[in-house]
Amino acid sequence: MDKSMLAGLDGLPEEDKMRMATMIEQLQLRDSLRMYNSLVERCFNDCVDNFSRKSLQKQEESCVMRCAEKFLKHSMRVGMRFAELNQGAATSD
Amino acid sequence: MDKSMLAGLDGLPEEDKMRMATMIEQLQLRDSLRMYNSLVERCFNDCVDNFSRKSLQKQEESCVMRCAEKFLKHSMRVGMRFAELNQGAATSD
Amino acid sequence: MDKSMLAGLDGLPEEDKMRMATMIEQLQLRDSLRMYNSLVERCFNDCVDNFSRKSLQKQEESCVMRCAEKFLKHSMRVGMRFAELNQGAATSD
Amino acid sequence: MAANNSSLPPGVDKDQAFGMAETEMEYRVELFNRLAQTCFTKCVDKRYKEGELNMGENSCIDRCVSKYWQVNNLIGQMLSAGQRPM
Amino acid sequence: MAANNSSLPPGVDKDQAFGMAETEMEYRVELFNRLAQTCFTKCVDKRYKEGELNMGENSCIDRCVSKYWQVNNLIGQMLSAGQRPM
Amino acid sequence: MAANNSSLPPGVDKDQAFGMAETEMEYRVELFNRLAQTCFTKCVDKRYKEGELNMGENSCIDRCVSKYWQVNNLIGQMLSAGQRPM
Repeated sequence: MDKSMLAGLDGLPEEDKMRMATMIEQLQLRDSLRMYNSLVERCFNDCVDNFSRKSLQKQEESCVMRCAEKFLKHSMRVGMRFAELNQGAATSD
Repeated sequence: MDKSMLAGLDGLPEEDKMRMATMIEQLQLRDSLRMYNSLVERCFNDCVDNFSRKSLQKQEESCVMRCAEKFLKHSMRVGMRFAELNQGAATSD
Repeated sequence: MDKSMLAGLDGLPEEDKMRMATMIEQLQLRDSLRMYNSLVERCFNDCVDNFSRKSLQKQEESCVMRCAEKFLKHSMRVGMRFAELNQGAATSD
Repeated sequence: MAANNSSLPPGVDKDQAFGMAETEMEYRVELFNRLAQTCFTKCVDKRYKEGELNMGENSCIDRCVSKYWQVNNLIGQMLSAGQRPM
Repeated sequence: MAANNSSLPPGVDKDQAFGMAETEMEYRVELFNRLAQTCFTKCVDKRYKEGELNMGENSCIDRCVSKYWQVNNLIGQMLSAGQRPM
Repeated sequence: MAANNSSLPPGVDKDQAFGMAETEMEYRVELFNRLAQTCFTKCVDKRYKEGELNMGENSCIDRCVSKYWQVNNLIGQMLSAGQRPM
């Protein structure tokens, strides 16, 4: 929302930039683990519906693989479009 | 759940009250940004279903506006009722 | 994911183990409150659908109780199975 | 409720107390948010023909909040009664 | 945008500034995640017959991202216009 | 797995190590919660005629946990195989 939140940290000493970098790294790690969890949940939900056996069947396995592949490609595409819109918004500021 | 959690902070020095106030402020900021995100997701989901064009159509736009308006009014009403129940629970302690 | 993250904290001084224990305790408290919230939401959603009255009806109440009971038993069972799989995964490392 | 609320219980240091207070507030915020989302879904017409809540929606919301609160208490009592099942 | 961006505004200490920056980044991450989940649900065929996105899905995704962004801006404007309703 | 697990890897300070450990634990908690919610939805009859899980539900739960675990591993392997796609 308020883009100046981050701007307030410009021009700070090296030590603070390090702290910032660590924070960003942690957020990214946390976010990628969450993404992983939600990807597993989604593909499980969409591909596995039969519980008469304990082990994953071949067609469930391939459904999961295609689901995950699609989701990753989707995420990359959305990321690109999102970045374009973010830039557009920044230049039109 | 355990209302005494907060009570444990009464009678603490000024410095701690400040720290408490900062924490509450951060929680409120975080919460309002989350509310904003979930409001956008809900109104998008309920109002936008046609992807044959890139820009929002007039009727989608007005649906989104009414959805957001309704949600905000709803939140205020729920907040009032919630506060009443919280108070009732506190006095009947 | 990377099991060595935790291993990196072995052999640290007593003080750090205390800090670790506090952190785990906080996570458990936070998690159990979240579980409580999601249990309430689920049982409310599945059991309460009539809003012609203000107070919970007898059959809604018993539905909620059975729902919560089932969910807790379910969680215990899932917890046991999950622990077995975690152990299996650890020994096959 | 707490006998000595002017000082912290022994063995609980300040950071821990702040952590617990934060967790407690997060819990209340989450309770409110789930309640609000749930009652919106149950009571508000998704066609959004107008920006105002109508009378039917308003009374549905009031009853929904009341019932959600009762369910919250009911489950809370059940959980504290059966502390440590098994 | 900020007149003195080489120093912090008075009354805001460093920890607070870091906390705000963290909250702001969490907001952006959540916006992206909700957008991605929503557009996947709206645009991608759940039968997963293949691992590639087909042309129809790709153009649906592009438009979905664009429309989600517009809805985000629309609601953001509405909220900042009506700051503190009541 | 780690050669020197009695000391931290160079360049990682203590706060960072604690932060990583916390993130890792949050991940496991979230995995467990999503698994539990998903298998409850897939296996347990929503009419809640009784408070006990019946035999059919119990065996469904066991298989569901097992399959969820396998899907988790499958996707984990896929992600680590294709580290940094593009």
